[in-house]
Amino acid sequence: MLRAVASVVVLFAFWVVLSGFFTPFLLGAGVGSAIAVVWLLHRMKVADHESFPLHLAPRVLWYWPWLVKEVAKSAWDVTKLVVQPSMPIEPTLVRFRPGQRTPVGLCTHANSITLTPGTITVDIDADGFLVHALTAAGAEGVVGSEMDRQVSRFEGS
Amino acid sequence: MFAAAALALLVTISLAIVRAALGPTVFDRVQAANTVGTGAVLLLAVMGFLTDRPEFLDLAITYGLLNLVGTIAVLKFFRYGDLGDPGDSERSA
Amino acid sequence: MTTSHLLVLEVVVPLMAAPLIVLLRRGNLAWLIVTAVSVFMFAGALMLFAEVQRHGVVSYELGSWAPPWGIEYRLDAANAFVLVLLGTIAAVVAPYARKSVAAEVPRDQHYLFYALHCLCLAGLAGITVTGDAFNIFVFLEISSLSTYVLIALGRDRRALLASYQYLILGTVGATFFVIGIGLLYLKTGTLNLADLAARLEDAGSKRAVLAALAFITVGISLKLALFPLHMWLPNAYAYAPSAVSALLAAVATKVSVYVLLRFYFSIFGVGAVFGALPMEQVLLVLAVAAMFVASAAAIWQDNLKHMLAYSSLGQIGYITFGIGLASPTGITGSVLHLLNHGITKGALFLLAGCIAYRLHSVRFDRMAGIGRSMPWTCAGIVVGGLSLVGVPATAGFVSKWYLVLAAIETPYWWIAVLPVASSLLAVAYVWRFVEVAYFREPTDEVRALREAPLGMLVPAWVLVGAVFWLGVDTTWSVTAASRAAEVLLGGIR
Amino acid sequence: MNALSHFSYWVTILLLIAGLYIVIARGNLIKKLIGLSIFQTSVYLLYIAPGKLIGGTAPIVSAKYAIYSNPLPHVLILTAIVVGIATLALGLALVVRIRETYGSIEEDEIVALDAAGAPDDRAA
Amino acid sequence: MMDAVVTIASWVLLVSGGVFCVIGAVGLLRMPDFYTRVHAASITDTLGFGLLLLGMMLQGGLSLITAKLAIIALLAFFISPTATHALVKAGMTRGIKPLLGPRRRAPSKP
Amino acid sequence: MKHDLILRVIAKLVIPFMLLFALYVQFHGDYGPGGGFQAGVIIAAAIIFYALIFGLPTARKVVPDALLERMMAAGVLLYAGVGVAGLLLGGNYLDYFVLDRNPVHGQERGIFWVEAGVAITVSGVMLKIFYMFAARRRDPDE
Amino acid sequence: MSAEYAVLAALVVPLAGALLIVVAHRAPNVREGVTLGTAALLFACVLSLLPDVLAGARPSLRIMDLLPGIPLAFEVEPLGMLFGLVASGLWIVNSIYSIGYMRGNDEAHQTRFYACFALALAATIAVAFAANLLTLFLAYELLTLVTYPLVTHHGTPEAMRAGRVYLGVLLGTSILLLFVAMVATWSIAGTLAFRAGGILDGKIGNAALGGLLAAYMFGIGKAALMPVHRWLPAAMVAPTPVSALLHAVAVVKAGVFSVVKVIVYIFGVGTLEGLTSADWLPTVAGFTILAASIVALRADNLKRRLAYSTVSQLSYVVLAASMFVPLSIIGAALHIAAHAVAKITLFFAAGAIYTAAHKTEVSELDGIGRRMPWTMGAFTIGAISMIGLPPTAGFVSKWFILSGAMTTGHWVAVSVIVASTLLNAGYFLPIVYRAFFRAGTGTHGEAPPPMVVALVITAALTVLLFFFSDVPLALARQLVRS
Ligand code: NA
Ligand code: NA
Repeated sequence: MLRAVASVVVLFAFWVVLSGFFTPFLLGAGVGSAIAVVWLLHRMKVADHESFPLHLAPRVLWYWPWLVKEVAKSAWDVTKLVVQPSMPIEPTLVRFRPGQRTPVGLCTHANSITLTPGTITVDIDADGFLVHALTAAGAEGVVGSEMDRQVSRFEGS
Repeated sequence: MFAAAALALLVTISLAIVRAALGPTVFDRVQAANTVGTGAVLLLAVMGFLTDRPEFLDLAITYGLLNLVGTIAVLKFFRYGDLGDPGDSERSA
Repeated sequence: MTTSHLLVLEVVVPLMAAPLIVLLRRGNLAWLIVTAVSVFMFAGALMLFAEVQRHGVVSYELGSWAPPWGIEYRLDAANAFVLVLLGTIAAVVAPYARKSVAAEVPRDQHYLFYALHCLCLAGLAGITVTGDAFNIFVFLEISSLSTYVLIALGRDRRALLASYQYLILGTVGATFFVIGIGLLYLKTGTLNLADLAARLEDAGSKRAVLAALAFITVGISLKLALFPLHMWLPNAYAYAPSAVSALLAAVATKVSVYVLLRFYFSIFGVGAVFGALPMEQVLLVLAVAAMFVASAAAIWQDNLKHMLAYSSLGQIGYITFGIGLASPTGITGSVLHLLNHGITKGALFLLAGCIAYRLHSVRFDRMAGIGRSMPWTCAGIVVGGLSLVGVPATAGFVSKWYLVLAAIETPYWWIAVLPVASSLLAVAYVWRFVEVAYFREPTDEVRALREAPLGMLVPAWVLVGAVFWLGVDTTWSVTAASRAAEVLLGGIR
Repeated sequence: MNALSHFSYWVTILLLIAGLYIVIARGNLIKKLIGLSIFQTSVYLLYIAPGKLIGGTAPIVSAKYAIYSNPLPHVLILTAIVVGIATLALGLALVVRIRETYGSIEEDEIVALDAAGAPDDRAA
Repeated sequence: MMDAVVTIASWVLLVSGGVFCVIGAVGLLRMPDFYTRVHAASITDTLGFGLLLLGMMLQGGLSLITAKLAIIALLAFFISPTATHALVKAGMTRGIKPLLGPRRRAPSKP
Repeated sequence: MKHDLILRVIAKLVIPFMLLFALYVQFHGDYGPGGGFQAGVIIAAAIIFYALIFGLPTARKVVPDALLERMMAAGVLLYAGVGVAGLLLGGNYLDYFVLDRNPVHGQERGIFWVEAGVAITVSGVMLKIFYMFAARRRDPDE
Repeated sequence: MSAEYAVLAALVVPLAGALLIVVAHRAPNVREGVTLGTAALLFACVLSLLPDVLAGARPSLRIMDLLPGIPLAFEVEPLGMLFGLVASGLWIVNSIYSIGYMRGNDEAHQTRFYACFALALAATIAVAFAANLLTLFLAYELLTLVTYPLVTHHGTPEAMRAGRVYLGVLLGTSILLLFVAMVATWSIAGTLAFRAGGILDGKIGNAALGGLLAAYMFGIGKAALMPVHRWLPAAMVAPTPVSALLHAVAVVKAGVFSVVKVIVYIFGVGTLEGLTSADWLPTVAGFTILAASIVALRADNLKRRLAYSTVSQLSYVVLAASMFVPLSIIGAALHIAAHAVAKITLFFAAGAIYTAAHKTEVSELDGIGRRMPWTMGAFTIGAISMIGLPPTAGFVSKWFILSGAMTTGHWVAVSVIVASTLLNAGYFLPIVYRAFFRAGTGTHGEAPPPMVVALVITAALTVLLFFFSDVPLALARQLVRS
């Protein structure tokens, strides 16, 4: 129930950002919409901790800026590869075990890897992450990386 | 400058279309289409910004969301040959 | 409620009937609704026609927004004429459909069939009455999309590919059309037809306007299956359920002709269309090619519906011929032929459906001697065939008269020989049926056939009667057609 | 802006031609539909691209007529998109059924199958 | 003064964003196989689009427009890697073999 | 695909916002154009997304087939019915000014219901189409 | 009964007859009775109009507008009167003959046969009485269509082929040329009414008039001007009564009748007289006369010989009309009647020979005159009329035509007529010679009595028309005077 109320609140906040109007009708519609959506989510059985990982919200504030910096660095590296006429790449597949345990944590780590140009999480299975990297260095970089630690911190383990 | 940005986006889209045409695998094409789609989202945003009409940004968001669903659908189709498969038979993570 | 509300109801009633049918989901009830809707459309069309005769124009503002801000529905002598054709065919096809659909469409899809039928009617009515260019596109697509499904409901497996091919080419056509509209909109900032006409008057032959003209021409030509953009038509007509074939052949292409006429003569104006581009020559050449190539192809078809479909292509050539002549007489001929051929082909496809109903085939080699087992059906086909040839006292003669007259009135009068020469090909394909039906020994299969049920025969013969009537008493049709031509040429006032 | 609208104009034409080419040249029914969608996309671009349109300040041919607020172009685009999606969906549905019936989605193969005349011409 | 700085900064962001977009697209064409192309496309998706959005946000100031641009950015942030992952995973599942190991001269056809 | 962890997590995260965004678009239709249609598409897309990740049978339990057809029809009827209401109240078809004593309110009310009809129909149609395709297996060797 | 009703009756009676024939299809005797009754009634109706027409009245009937300004209307003028009388009168005789022929040969589809026959007569009367070109055209086309089932009566591949030629040539010429000419006439003159003196006078130039004339002359394919004559020999596959009435009287005469009507009432004799662009017409007609005669000379099949004889004789009418002088026009009108009675006699005889002896070739006719004296006697009378010798109708008409040609100095025409007379003699007299002066084998007698009666009647008429030619002559003179 509490989760439902929190979800309604979050969705309503989203509504307000989108709307920019504060007429009674539209605010009422916003509340109604948020409730309706939560009801439908309930029907879909997806209204669980995975869909609204609200507890992580504050940690986003330091994780995301760090990630943006990483992404920018990698993007610059890959850019250099692309524009070089010889394109000195060395595609590599690497498998490793990440440090996270929760689905949200794993997902964050995997997506962070993928978001970073030069590396892609191909698969997640019982043996860990399978990552495709554009260079051998990039492949080495994902194993036991700083990112792994940052995400684990973010996950709260 | 917005013109430059828009131009760059159009060039990006065009190049992606070339890749879509070249293929060779269907996944290359999907990737290219995805790039076209996100490019279009940005283009819409630029247009909306340019003309000071937030509706265009709504359109961009809409397009972005649809692009995601579309891409996933296509991938699922080519991966399983079926859009409705619950995937129970699949080896799980 | 005034008559002008009828104008919008011509579209809204079938449009609302479609979802209603889906909600009810009962085949028989659906048929009843379709029939009621069609009769309503017919009666409404007649009343509106009378109103237009009295007052010249019936205009209706959707949502009470005055044009050009809102969408306007607008009926004048030209589209009132088309609306009457639509209403007539609808009112005839609906009763016919009951038996025919029961035989040709799986039971659980009856409600779907009727819902789409209504939707198609709504689309066609919408194209006819709307005074907004983009609205034409919307209704064109509503009717087309429902048509694609209706065709695919045919029980022959080839209906699927036919529907697909029509979908591809129909969409290309509609897209060309909407590009043309877009160019006009860019140029003038309006979509209201009357407004467009007024603004383009001053446009002269600017490049964008000419491009728009070209796009619209190609787009509509695809929709009306003008040679050589006709590839979709024969199979679509041949493999669709019989009621759909009749509806398509009788009105769908005709409504597209109306759109072309409207754009050419009322909106772009004769000067722009025929002055700036050699449209005259292009249209005449294509028309003549259609008349000859398609009619010749009709001779070699081995099934009745295919033959009729190719014949339609040839007859569309006649209509285009009149448009290409671009004179009041020529347009009168085109408009007349639009009606006359619509009625004739409607009758013929309904009757072909009667044969399909009994024989489960319309192949000539299985129809030997069928004139004896199904005398009324075959007699009707012969009458319709004579109208295709243009034999006097049939509807086809009257329109041919005006087309030839229009050709003779031009400086290159000798082209008058072309349409009549091509009607000799019509003799050939019509006679093919006559010989098969009457002068071959019937097989045991054919001998065992009974005449088609009255529920199908009577509607078909209503149209056969109309073929006679329009061929003998031309006062109504010719007056209405010449007034339509006048209105079209006069621009939208 | 001029260069941009010119560019988008050319992209429109490119899409138009490319789409049409695919529709005509490909025998695969799905590819044809994709071509068709590309072709239709050119329309959306046509209605969006020239910035002139947006804001209801469409140029008019003659000064005689006052500018009034046009129906917004995005309504038109949106409608065109709806139509495009509906068409595509219907087309795909047809292809699915064609595949189930013929076991192929290559146009020439299907035509050949029909020419072979597997089922009798029932009903035609 | 402040305005001028913001304007110039946003211009720089827009132009460089555009450049990265194109570079990503070029990579999409140049890279030798499906998987490497996906990497190239990431440049467009991240740096290219990010800079463009940032440039626009700078111009937009504190407004509804900026809020919506931020939503678009967030959307991209979540969606882009997800789509990429799904794509690559599908490719792998359907048996598209990655080219592995060093290569200096990219063959044009993988 | 529900066993694909990334997709599952992201889907759960995105679907609620998608749905809410759809409703936002729906209710702001009169400030920007075409609200109902976009809303319908987005709602349908959200549910399609759900079906893609969690399987068609699951989605069918949430939004059954029969509901879809009714939605399609009801939406169109709603749309057209608003128009007829205008007609019955003495105006022209689609005349919303007559829907309330205050014409502006009448207009708003009319558009609201029309957009609602559009949204319902569009989402119904799109889902119907999706169900139709999703229910058919593709040949594995293609 | 007022004249207007008589006109209406003349049109309705055969239609109603056709309907009754279909209704009575199970009772052959009733069916044939209906045919005879209808024929008699029709003749009575037509005959009742004669006094009025002779007195100068023009009974007319306007039904409705077919096209704005062009009504479906009928008006009985002298030429139409003459044609109507000939056609309806000979139908009675022909019906008697048909009964004998159809039963004697055990033909199938007799109901269709009689019904189409009645319809054909309705169309013929409509052609005869048409008040304007459009009405005439309508009736003309109708005549083609309803006679098609008669031509293809036997349904054999040969018959079907012949039917295609029949339909192709007749519909082809009428649609391609006659129709266009008619529309052009409307476009030029603004009317299509048959008017004394024509409707085109002074409205277009010499060349255009010539072109239009050509379109009409070849467009009226039923007049069988070469090269559009092919349908006529082809139609000979039909049962002989069809060949007799339709392809010696109704259909072909509808053709030359239309030619005369067009020349007299559309162009106007005065308009065409001295028109250089019309000079070709006598030449073509003359060529047709000679060429068809030569073909007839070489034909062994009797009906084929008769058919080419018809082609040749029809061009007499065209030739006569194309001299554009009163005397020859009178000759043309008379020849329509004269040739009708004579040619029907010849066909009757051919049918009787076929029925009685199953012979179709001229070379098989040795000595047949002795076994079938009545038949061959009648044949001889018909042949004499064809050659144009007294005391037969053919002499009268040929006399007028020849006089016309001489007064205008049409020496080519004169020599054509003379040459063709010799040719006619060349292909008819050998038959008579064979029949009566060669020995033959065979045990058969005459054909069934109805046939013999019929051919005796027509032979008698051929002779009677020589002695009592005042009615046709009076009508023909009126035609010229008006
Ligand atoms: Na990456
Ligand atoms: Na990426």
